[in-house]
Amino acid sequence: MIEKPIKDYDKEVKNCSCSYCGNNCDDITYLLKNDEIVGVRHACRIGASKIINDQDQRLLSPMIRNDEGILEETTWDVALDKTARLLHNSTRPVLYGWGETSVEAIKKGIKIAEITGSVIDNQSTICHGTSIQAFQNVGHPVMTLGEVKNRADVIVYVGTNPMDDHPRHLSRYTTFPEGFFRRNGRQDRTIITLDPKYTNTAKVSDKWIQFNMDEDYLLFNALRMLLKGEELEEKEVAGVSTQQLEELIKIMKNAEYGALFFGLGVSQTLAKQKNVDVLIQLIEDLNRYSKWSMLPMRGFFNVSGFNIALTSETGYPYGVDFSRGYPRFMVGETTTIDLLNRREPDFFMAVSADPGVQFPGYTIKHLVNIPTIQVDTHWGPYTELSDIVLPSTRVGVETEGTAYRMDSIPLFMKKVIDKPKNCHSDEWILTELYKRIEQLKQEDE
Amino acid sequence: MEYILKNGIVFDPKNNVKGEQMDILIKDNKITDEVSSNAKVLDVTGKLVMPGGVDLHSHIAGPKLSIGRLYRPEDIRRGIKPPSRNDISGFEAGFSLPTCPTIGYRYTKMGYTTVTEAAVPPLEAKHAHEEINSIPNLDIPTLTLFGNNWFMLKYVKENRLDDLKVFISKWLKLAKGYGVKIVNPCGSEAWGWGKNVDGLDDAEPHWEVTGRQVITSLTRVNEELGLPHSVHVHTNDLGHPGNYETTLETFDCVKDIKKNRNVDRNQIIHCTHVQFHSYKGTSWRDVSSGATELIDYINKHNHLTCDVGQITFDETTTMTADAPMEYDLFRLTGLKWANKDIEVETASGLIPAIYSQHAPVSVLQWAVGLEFFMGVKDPWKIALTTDSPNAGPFIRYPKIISWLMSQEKLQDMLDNDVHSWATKRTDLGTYNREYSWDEITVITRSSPAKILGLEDRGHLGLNAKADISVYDIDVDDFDPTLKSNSETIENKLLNSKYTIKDGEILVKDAKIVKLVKSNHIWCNVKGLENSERLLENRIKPEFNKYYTIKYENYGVNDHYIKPDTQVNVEYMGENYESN
Amino acid sequence: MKAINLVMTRKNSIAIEFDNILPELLFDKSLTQIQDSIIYMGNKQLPLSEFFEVEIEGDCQNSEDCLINIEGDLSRVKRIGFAMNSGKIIANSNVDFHVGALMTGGHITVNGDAESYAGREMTGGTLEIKGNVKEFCGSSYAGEWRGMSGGQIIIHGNVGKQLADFMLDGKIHIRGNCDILAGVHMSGGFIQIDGNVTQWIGGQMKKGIIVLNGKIDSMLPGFVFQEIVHNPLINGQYFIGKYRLYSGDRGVNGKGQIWIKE
Amino acid sequence: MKVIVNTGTSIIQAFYEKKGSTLKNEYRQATAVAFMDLRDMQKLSLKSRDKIKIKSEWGEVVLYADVSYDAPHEGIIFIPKGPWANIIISPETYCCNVPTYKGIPAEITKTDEEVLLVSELMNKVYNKYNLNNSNLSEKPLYKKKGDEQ
Repeated sequence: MIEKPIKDYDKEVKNCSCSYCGNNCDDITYLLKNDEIVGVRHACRIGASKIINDQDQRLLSPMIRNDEGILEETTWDVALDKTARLLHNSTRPVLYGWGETSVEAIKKGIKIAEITGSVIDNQSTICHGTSIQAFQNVGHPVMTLGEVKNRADVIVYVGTNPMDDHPRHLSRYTTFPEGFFRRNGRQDRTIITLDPKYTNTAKVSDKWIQFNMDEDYLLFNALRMLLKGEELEEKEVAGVSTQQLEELIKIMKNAEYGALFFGLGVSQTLAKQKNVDVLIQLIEDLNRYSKWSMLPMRGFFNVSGFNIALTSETGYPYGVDFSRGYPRFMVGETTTIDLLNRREPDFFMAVSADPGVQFPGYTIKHLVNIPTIQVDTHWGPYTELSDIVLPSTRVGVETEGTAYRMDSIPLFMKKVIDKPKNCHSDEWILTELYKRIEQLKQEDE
Repeated sequence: MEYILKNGIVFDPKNNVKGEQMDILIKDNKITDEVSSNAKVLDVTGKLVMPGGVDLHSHIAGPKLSIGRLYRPEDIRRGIKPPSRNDISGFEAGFSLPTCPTIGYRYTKMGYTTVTEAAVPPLEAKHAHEEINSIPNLDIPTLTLFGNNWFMLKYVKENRLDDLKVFISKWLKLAKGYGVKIVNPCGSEAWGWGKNVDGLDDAEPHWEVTGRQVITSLTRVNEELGLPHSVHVHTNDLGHPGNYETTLETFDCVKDIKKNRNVDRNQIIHCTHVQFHSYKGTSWRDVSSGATELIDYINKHNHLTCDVGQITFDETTTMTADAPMEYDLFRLTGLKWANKDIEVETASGLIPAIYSQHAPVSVLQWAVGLEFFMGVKDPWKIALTTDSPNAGPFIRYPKIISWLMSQEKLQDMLDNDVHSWATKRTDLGTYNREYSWDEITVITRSSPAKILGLEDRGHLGLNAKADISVYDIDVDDFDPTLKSNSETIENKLLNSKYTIKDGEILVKDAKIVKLVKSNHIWCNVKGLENSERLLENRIKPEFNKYYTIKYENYGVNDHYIKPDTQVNVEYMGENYESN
Repeated sequence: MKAINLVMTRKNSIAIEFDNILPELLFDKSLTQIQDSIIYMGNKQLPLSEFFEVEIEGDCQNSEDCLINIEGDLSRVKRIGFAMNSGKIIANSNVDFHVGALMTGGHITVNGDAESYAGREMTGGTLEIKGNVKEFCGSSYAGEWRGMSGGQIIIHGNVGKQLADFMLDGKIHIRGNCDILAGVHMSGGFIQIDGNVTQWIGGQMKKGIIVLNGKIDSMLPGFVFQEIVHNPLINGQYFIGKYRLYSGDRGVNGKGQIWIKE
Repeated sequence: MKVIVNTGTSIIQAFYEKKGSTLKNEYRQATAVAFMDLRDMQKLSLKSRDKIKIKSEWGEVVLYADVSYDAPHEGIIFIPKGPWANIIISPETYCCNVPTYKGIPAEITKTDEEVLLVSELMNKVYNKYNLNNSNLSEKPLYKKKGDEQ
């Protein structure tokens, strides 16, 4: 996996935005030869793999399953008409995905959900949805990443491993770079990782605190008490010695600017949103003594953009049910996994997302019984379960569009190379679908 | 398209029309004095006709709204209204935090055509403009936050006002902003360390710059550039008992700065939501109104204007770039707190607020706001706002108007509805003023348009923008001073008979009949392009070091602001009015 | 007394919503009007008669004297008694989401299990469930910090996670066991649990009372043991036996009480 | 042997997933792996890349076994998220919309069965189109337009 420096290129395009994770690094240089991307500078390994991707696995033409169950190439008109009819005739449709497309496409998707009475949901439903629930219940003290770079002297990572999942987080935003008030970069900062696992992030931290899995709620509760100056009777909480906790809270309390990042290790474990809930309250309390902010480590490059676009349009961040013509949001009821587990949906479309990679097997089993549509760029597990495949283009490479970073900073992503001939952007596909559904609705009246 | 708006009772204060029955002629998007025989007649005989409403300070787009909606689903639920069958608008959602389309629907139905988004951090300006694209039917200028920007602080500290001038000129272009907004200058930067500044002369600990320096420097630069709007200031110490002194000092600190010769407005500083800045006392226990002193100052001076930020007794959401104040509120109420610090530029905070007519502090705040309406003699110095949604959502403007027009209604509230602090701790009970329709037109149309420097609206003169609202009120047969009519006023003003914008009928008989894309209004200074390029080259290395996005990806691309109105300003060097 | 008897004739995997089937909406309606009541199924709206056979017995003058009796497999019927204010509903089966949520008065009996969200943000009335209940029973809806504020919930079986989030007032009686995070953010009201609790009861609790007659594995560190009381009088009621009183949660300077039977 | 399974992202799995190579062997090699405590491997006399069958309440799947350097906990194994891990994780959300990706009780045994490629796995487990597994491979299977009917 060691890549040699690329020398054979004829064009550089600078300041491109990466389309991998919620870091949305916007300092990427694409190296082109004959209008193909042959190299990438500044990106991490995963980012680079997304930008120079596997072309022999690309979805290149619309396809529909034939009688033998084999996908067969067809025309856009046939595939779009069929999709529109299926969606129009369904009672409990679910439109899922959206984490890896542009806000412009997402907005079209929301319009389709509205006119068809669908549920529209994104990857928050399997990742930080629980964090959003906690924000809704107790508060939302966040920052942009530059605040951390410029000010933070204490940085805490909880239940997240950015060294693997958001590879440039430490080097570009938090730990290593020089900041306005942290001229010596790494030396001016204390990095603490709380994780049951000895992760690669723990390995580069000043302190690793290992706690028992599924006891996050207990741990943060104890920390709040210590912050209040209360004493703990217990010698050990969640597998961590009280002394270690006292030291931790002392560091946090004395920080000039503290930043806490948390990941799925917090939002997906036993107490789910209540883990985040009490963690938020810890941060709120810390602001009495010092300055603290927090941020969830969002995964896909535009998962945050979906939440923002959906709140702008409907008021709710994810899992919005339009079945009555107006938005409803009910965690556990109008959210994708729950609906599929209950075997309710009678239509399922995934846009720029692969449920085959992301959903539990039990959940996926319902996709066997209902019409399934894939709108994506690459062949994947979900293609193997899709009745209709609509090949799309890559945002930030072949298509321009807006994305929001994990800290909600908007970025406009460039189009650098041409799309494969018979692929279309998500925005185009959804606009075409919308038109066809409108047509069907008019015919009904 | 041509229209004759026939026989309405017209209020056009700028052109001295005070309730005359007359026809308004519209050709395309302008008011005209001649139309062809093809013109369509809209019979509005006897009905109340005003220029389209202008809101000079509201929070309708951008990151604060997004955070608010994301973390207050209970507010979204409260404002849910299914789409109606005989209206082309869709569903509504949100009460104090309406969704983008809902904002457009509600303002249009109230007869408003121009609404200012009052606080946009340049780093997230794309977001604000993207949201504006989802709000239908309005003209929207955005004010760009500068009051805690590091480049600004540096230039002020080093007294490099020439650089500051070029910086503002360039940054308005990047953010596609209309004017300069200052929020708790230096205080929001101090919040980067969990601190605040105390008053106008308390220096920010790192930068060693004071609010006074920031406000005076930006006012000087604003006037040198000749921007259509003056600096728009949210003064230090918002919401703290005793803050009226800071407010008074702020009013006074710019009075010797000369106004640019080319601008239409009278003021060089606009102080926003003064209600929140007008408290005497040392704590919420001994707090009382400081409005009388401030009103007196406003009445005696012409270099400033204000809007009120009137409390409306609702459960709403406060949101401001004054983040340390929001944390104070969180300490006070314990309700869920949201905060967002934005690198190099600003901070912001949010918290739900419950203003109750039984709670002494809410009632004091309510009465202070009304004191300004009652006490400021010249309505051209004041504008009706609720700092929506901070003191109340904008859909309460009609309710406020019903209070202003009826002493009987107001007295009844003082006697029967509200806590006694309204009369014991403020001077509200000493006023005896009733607003006329003419004065209402001034504070909701003409004055905000003039303060903003948008000369083409807020009036119905020849060639004015054809933005007109008509309400189903028979002016000559309707007594707005009667308490029994106050609900009617509210209902009629909430649901216009016609809202016409750019010569197009958007609302007819309280139903939205047309949806158009909102217009982004921004300010483009011409004549400094070379200096801007030089400054840009100097700034870039620093920018790329301290921001976390590249300078090249910072500005708002043109496609985010379609359609737009570019207000061009020719830079002419120092060009001041003589005193 | 008027009884409206509904017998399910068609079951769907897509859940239906029963918002419109309330005593206060139907007590003065004729048979056909009731049959035509709108039921929501996904993005469709259908008359009640598509799913239920309707029969009326007796008559009444006001909704208090109206009983709605529902038979059949109701495990995909959501919002039974949602926001109900008076009268009586008996559901003779398992029921789906939101039974009795936002109710302000009246009486609901479920002769079976209930899905999540039973009795959420209730302000009055009685909700009695004979079987088990899933998550968020008696809790507040997303974002709302003012949870259940009145009425009572009686559960004969076990309850799932996050019982009575943000409870302000009212009474909840659980005869069975209770999963994690009961009474989190509670700031008033009374919860009695006769069975066992795994852990994390009363986290971030400010006020209110929880009585636990069964066992608990461990208490959160925020709760401090106060005293042992014999036959204590709690919330106007005597509890027989030796009870350990804890107070907390100290993390929020809370004054909540948790009584645990020895 | 009884174990607790955690799933999550791994950098190599993410690399091939984002690259769009999920049908290929390299994705299988990176993703269909149970990272185990060395002591647990010894108990089952497993060498790196030996195959194990893992079975939970929700299903069973064959994976490669490998040594973990991050989770030195006996009885706990880590599987990168993906189509293989999905089969055994719990769909239960407890009304919080997120399924249970971590802390799944399961049982592992050594096996000689093959670790399937994505296309084979999806067909075998879900069997939506009743295809013949021998036709499936690393290469997408589809009919081009104009191919003989």
